[in-house]
Amino acid sequence: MAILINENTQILIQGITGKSGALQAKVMKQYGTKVVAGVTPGRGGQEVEGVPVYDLVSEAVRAHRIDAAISFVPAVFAKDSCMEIFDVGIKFLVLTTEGITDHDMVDIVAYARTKGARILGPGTAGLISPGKSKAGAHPPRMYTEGRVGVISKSGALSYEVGKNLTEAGIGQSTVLSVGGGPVWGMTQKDVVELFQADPETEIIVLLGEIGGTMEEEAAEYITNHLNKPVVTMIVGRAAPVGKSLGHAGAIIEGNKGTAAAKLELLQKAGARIASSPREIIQIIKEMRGE
Amino acid sequence: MAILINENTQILIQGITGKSGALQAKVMKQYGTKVVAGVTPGRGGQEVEGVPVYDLVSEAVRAHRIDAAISFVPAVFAKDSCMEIFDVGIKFLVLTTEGITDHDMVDIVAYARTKGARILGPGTAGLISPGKSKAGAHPPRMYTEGRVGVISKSGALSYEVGKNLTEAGIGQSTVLSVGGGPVWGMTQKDVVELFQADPETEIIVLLGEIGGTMEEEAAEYITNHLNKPVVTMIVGRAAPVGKSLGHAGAIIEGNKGTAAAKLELLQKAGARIASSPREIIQIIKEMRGE
Amino acid sequence: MKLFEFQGKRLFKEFGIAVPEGTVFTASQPLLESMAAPKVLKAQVLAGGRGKSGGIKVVRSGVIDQEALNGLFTQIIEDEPVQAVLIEDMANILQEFYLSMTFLGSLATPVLIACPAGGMDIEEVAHNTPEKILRIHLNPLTGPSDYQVRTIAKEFGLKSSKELAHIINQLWKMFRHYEASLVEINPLALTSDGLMALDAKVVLDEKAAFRHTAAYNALLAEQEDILQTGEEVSSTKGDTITYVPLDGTVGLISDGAGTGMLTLDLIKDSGGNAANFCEMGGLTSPEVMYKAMEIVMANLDIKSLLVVLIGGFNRMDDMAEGIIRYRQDHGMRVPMVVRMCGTMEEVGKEMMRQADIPTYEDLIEAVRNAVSLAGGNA
Amino acid sequence: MKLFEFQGKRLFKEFGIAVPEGTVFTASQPLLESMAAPKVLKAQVLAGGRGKSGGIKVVRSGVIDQEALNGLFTQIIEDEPVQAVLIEDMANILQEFYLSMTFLGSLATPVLIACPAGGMDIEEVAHNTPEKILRIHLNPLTGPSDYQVRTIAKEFGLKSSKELAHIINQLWKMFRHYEASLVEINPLALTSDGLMALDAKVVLDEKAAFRHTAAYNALLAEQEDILQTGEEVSSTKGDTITYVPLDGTVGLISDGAGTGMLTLDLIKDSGGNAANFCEMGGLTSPEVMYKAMEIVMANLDIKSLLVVLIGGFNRMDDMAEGIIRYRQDHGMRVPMVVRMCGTMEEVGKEMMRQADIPTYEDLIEAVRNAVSLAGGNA
Repeated sequence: MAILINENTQILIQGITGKSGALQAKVMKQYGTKVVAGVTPGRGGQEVEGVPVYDLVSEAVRAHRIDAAISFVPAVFAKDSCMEIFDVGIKFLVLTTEGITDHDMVDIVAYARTKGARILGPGTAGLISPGKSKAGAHPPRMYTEGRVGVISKSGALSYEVGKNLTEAGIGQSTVLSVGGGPVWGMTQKDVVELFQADPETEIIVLLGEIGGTMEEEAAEYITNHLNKPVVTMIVGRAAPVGKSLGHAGAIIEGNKGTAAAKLELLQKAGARIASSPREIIQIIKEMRGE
Repeated sequence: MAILINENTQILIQGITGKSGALQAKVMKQYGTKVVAGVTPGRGGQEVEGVPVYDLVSEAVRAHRIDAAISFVPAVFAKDSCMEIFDVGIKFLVLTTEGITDHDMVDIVAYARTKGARILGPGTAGLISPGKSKAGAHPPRMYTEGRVGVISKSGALSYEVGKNLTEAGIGQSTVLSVGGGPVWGMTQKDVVELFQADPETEIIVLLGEIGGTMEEEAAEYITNHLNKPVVTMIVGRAAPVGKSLGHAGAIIEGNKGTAAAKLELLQKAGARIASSPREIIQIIKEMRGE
Repeated sequence: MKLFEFQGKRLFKEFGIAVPEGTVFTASQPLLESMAAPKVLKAQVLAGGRGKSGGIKVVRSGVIDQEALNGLFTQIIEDEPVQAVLIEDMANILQEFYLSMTFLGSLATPVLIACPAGGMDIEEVAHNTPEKILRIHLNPLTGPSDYQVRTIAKEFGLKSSKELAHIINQLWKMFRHYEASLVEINPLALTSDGLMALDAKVVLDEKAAFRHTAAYNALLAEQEDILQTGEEVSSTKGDTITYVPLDGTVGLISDGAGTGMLTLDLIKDSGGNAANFCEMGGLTSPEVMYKAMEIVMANLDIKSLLVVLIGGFNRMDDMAEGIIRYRQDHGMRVPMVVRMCGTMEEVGKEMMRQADIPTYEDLIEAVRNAVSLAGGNA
Repeated sequence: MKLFEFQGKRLFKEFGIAVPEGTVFTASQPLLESMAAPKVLKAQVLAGGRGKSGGIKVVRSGVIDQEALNGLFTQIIEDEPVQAVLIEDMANILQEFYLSMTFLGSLATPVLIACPAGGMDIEEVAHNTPEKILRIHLNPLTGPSDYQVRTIAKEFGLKSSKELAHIINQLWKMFRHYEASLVEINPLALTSDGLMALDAKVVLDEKAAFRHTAAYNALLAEQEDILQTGEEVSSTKGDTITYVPLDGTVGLISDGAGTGMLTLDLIKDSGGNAANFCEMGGLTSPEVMYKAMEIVMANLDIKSLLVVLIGGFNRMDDMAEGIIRYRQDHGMRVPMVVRMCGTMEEVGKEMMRQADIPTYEDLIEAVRNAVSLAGGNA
C-alpha cells in the first residue's frame, strides 16, 4: 500500500529538461520510480535519462498512462503548467516549485478542486514510499520500508527524521513534506486522513512548526477520527514570536500558532510529544513495546 | 423513489415574493411539496403562503434543512442568486428563469460543477414526481403516480405527454423538462442516467427536438449503458431547416441536429420511435403486453 | 444579433486584433475619389456563403471606381440585396487558419475551434478530415490557458505562440465583454505583417442587451440604416415571441416551442400546411397573447387559426383575456380553433364560453379541425 | 512588503475607494505654511499599534504648525523612529467598521473579514465576541458575489449595499491586481460623505515582484527614501535566504526552515544561544551558501558557526564549494562545525576533507560541539 504513490504509479515530470528536473529524473529512476514521460515546451522529441520528452502534457497522456506528476516548472509558469496537468485528468501533482505567488497559488488550488485533483506543495520536497517509489528530493539511503508514516511541513525535517528512523531500524510506509506555505494544497490533516486509511501504516509521525493553524486542524481531525497512534514534534519552540500582519493575522489565528498552543491541542488529541528526533525514536519503540 | 425530488424533499423558493414565485409556492404547497423557506432580498421576516421569507439563503439554511431549491429570480440577478445557492451547499437547483445570457449560464454551470451541484434549466418548467412532490409548473391534474419516467426539452411538451399518459391510465415516476438552452445544466443524457438508477422507473419516454446534439448524446448513453426500454418522439420533423451560425455551428453539429439523424441514432440505440403522443401510449401498452 | 463583417472587425480592432485597413460604402454614398489597387471589395451581408456567391472581388491592379462598386451593389446574396461594401487593403497571405469561439450547449462550455486549414472550404475540411479540427474546451472561470495556445500554435506550425496568444486572449476578452454567441475569424491569416483577421463573423447574444444597452443599440441602429431599403426584419423584438413565416394556410400559435413543433408535425401528418410557427414562451401575459394574434393574423394567406395552449407557468385566464380582447378589437376573418388546458383552465374556459369561443381538449382533434377549416385534407 | 498608510491609501484612491484628502511630510521637509484645523496628524510607521502608542494626533481647532509636526517626528513607535507624517482632513464619523482581505493558508482560500465594530479595539472584539466577526471565503476564480456583499451590509446595518459593493469589489480588484497578502481597512468609516477608508494596511507579496517590477520598485524606493535615516533593513532580498538576527553567540546556517528551527530548539536545549536564524531554502547554489556565510559572519558577537546541511534538492558538493570558497576569501575568525549529509554527500564530504574542514554526521553531536565552542553549557 503506502499512500499516494507506490510501485505501480506511473509518473510524468514537468520541466524534465531543467537542471533540477533532469537530476531528479535520474535519481527517481535509479530508485525504481516509474518515470514514463517528461514535458518541456519546445523540447518534444528529446530524451532525458531514457525518458521521452513531450511539448504538451496532452501528448504525453496520449502515449502513456500517467497516474501522477511532479513539477519543476519555474514559478512564473507554474499556474499554466498546473492547469495543464489538471485539464488532462491527472489527479495528483507534486509541486516542488518555490516562489509561486500567493494569488497564483489560491487559483491553482481552486482549479485543482474543480477537477477533484490533489496538490502536494508548493515548495515541497515531495514524497517517498520506501522500497516502492519516490517523487521528489528525499535521499534514498535515509529511508527504509516499514510501517511508520511521516508527515512534515519542511522537507529537510522529513529527511532528518527519516534518517533517524532508518538508523534506528524503524521503517516507513510513506514520508512526505507538504511544503512551507503560506498557501498550500494538501495539509497535514489531509495526509493524516490518508494514513488513517492506509492499512500498512501503523504509527504516524507528525512534524510541525510554529505559525499558522495547520497543526491545530490536524489535531482536530486526530481527536475526532483517528485511531492510530501519533508521535508529534513541533519545531521552533526556541524561535522568537513572529509579528502578525495587520489585525487580520491575529483575528484568524486567535490564540493559535504558538508551539505551546499546538502541543497542547495535539496532546489533548492523544498524540505523544517529542522534542527531538531521538525522542521520536524512543516513543515509537515504547509504543511497539520494544 | 422517483428521481431528484420526492415526498421528503425540503424545498426553498428563490424569488418567492414575485408574481410567479408566489403563485407556484401556493400550487406546490397544495400539491404537498415541502416548501420550507423562501428568499427575497429585502423581504426577510415576511411570509408567503405560510412560508417564512429570508433576506439571504444562508439565513434560510441556518433555520431549515434544505434539499433543493427552485428559482424564479429575474435573469439580471440569476448568476449571483445561483452562486448563493451553491455556496451554502444545496446540490439541486431548478432554474425556471428565462433569458439568462449564455455567458452567465456557462459561468453558473461551471460554478455548480465546482460544488458538485446539479441545475435543471435554465428556462425549465421544472419537474413533478406525481403523488410525491413537484417543483415547477407541471399542472397537477395532468399527472398520476406510476412507473414511466418522462424527459422533455420543452415544458409544454412534457405537460402534453403527461396529460396523454394520465388519460390513458399510465402513471409516471418523474416528469421533467430540461429547458430550451442554448446552454443547459442537466441534459437529457444526465436524466436518462438518473432514471436508469431509479428502481421505480420501468420505461423511459424521451422527448426531443430538432437542433443541437443533446438527443445524440443521450442516444450514445442509451446504447452503451441503458437496460430499460425507451420510447422517443422528436418534434420538429415538419419544421424548416434552420440556418447555423457561422461555420462554427456546422463544424460542431456536423451531420447531427436533424430529426432524421436523431431518430436514426435513437433507433440504433434500441429506442422505439413515436410520432405523436397517441403513438407513445400505444408503444408503452405494447411494451407492457397490454 | 448577427453583425456585418465591418462591425465585427471594428470590435476586433477595439480589442487589439489586427485587421486590414478599410472603408465602408453604402449604396447611397458615392465613391468620391477612386482608390488605387490592390484592394479587396467585400459585399456586406448577414448571410453566409458570400465568397462562393461572388460577393468578394479582388482588384489587383488599376483603380477602384464607382463602376466596380456598383457591380456588387446590384447583387443579391441569399435573398439579401447588397446595401454596403467594405473596401480593404489587400493582405499578403502566407497561410490561412480558422479560429472561433462559441458554446457547446449541452456541455455548457465555451469552446475554441481551431483548424490549420482556414478559408472558404472549412466546412468541407471539417467533414472530410475532422481530425484537423481542434475543439478546445475553455473554462469560463479562467479563460484560455497558455498551454492551450501552445497546443494550437503547434498545430498551426507557428514557431512562436506569442502573437497567437495575444489574438486568442483578446478574442476571449471580446467574446466575454460583448457576450457574443460566436466570434469567428476565417481566415485568420499569417501575412507578411503578422497574424491578421481577414474576416469577422460575430453574433451577439440578444439576451445580454440589458447589460450592453448603448453598444448593442448603436450596432443595431447602424444595421437598420444600412438595411433600410431592404426587406423588413421578420422576427419580432422585445418580447418572448418567436415568429417564423412558412408557406401554408393554417395560422399557428403555441405557448411552448415543443408543443408548437409537435403541432407543426401533426398538421403536416394531417395533410395540412402551417402558415407560420409562432411560439410565445412559457410565461407570458394577455398582452403577449394579443400581440401574437396580431402578428399571425397579419398574414393574409391564413385560412384558419390554430391556438394550442397548455399552461404550466402560463395562466389560461390570461390567455383567454388576450384572445377575447383581440377578437373584440379586430374581429376574426378566419375560423379559430383553440385548444386550452392547464393552469387556471376552468377560469379560462369559462371566459371563452361567455365570449362564445369554443375550446378543444384534445390536440389531435383540434389540429384536424383547423386543417379541415383551412381546406386541407384532414 | 508592508506599505506605509499613505502608500496604501494612494492605491485605494487609484481603485476608486474614497480616502480623506491628505499630504505627507518627511522629517527633512518643513511645513511651509501652517494648516487650518480640524486635521488628523498620523505618524507613518510600518509597525502596528500606532494609535495606542500616541502616533495619531487629532487637532480640532487652531492651526497645525511645525511644532505640532515635530511632536510626532520625535516619537519612536515599536523601535521605529517616525520619519514621515500624514496630515489629513478630519472625517465626520458616524460609524466605524472593519474590513480586510487576506488568505486562509491551509484552506488555500482568499477570505474577506468584516466586523461591524471597527477601530483600534478590533482584536479585543475578535477575542471577546468572535461571533461579530464575519469570515467570508472568496472564490479566487469569481471574486466576491453580490449576496456576500449583502450579507455584510446587513451585518453592518446599512440600508443599501451599493456603496459597500463598490468598495468590496474595488478592494478585491486591488488585492488581485497588486497581489497583496493583506489589504485592511480599519476603520472603514460611514461618514457624512459616505463610506471612507480612514486607514490602510497593505502588505504586498514579494514573490510577485517579477510581475509588478515597476510598481513594487517605486513603492520600495519611496520607503527607502523615508527610512534612510532609520535602521538598516535586516532581511536580505533577491534570493531565498531568510535571516533573523537573535541575541546569542552561535552563528547558525541551515538549508531548510524546519531543520533550522529544530537546531534552534536543540541549541537552547543544550544550554546555548543562537546568534541568528539563517535559512537558505531547499534548492540553492554555491553562491547562496557563500552569501549566507557572509551575512552570518558579519555579526561580530559570534563565537562559533554551526552549518546544518541535509540535502534533498540541495547538492552537498555545491554547499561544500560555497563554504570552501568563503574560507579561502575571508578566513574563519571563529571555529566552524559543519553537519553534512544527503544528496551528493560523498563528493561534498571528500571536498571538505581535502580542504581540511571536518564534517559531522549526527545533528545533536554537531549542536553540542558548536554550543561548547561558543562557551555555552553543552
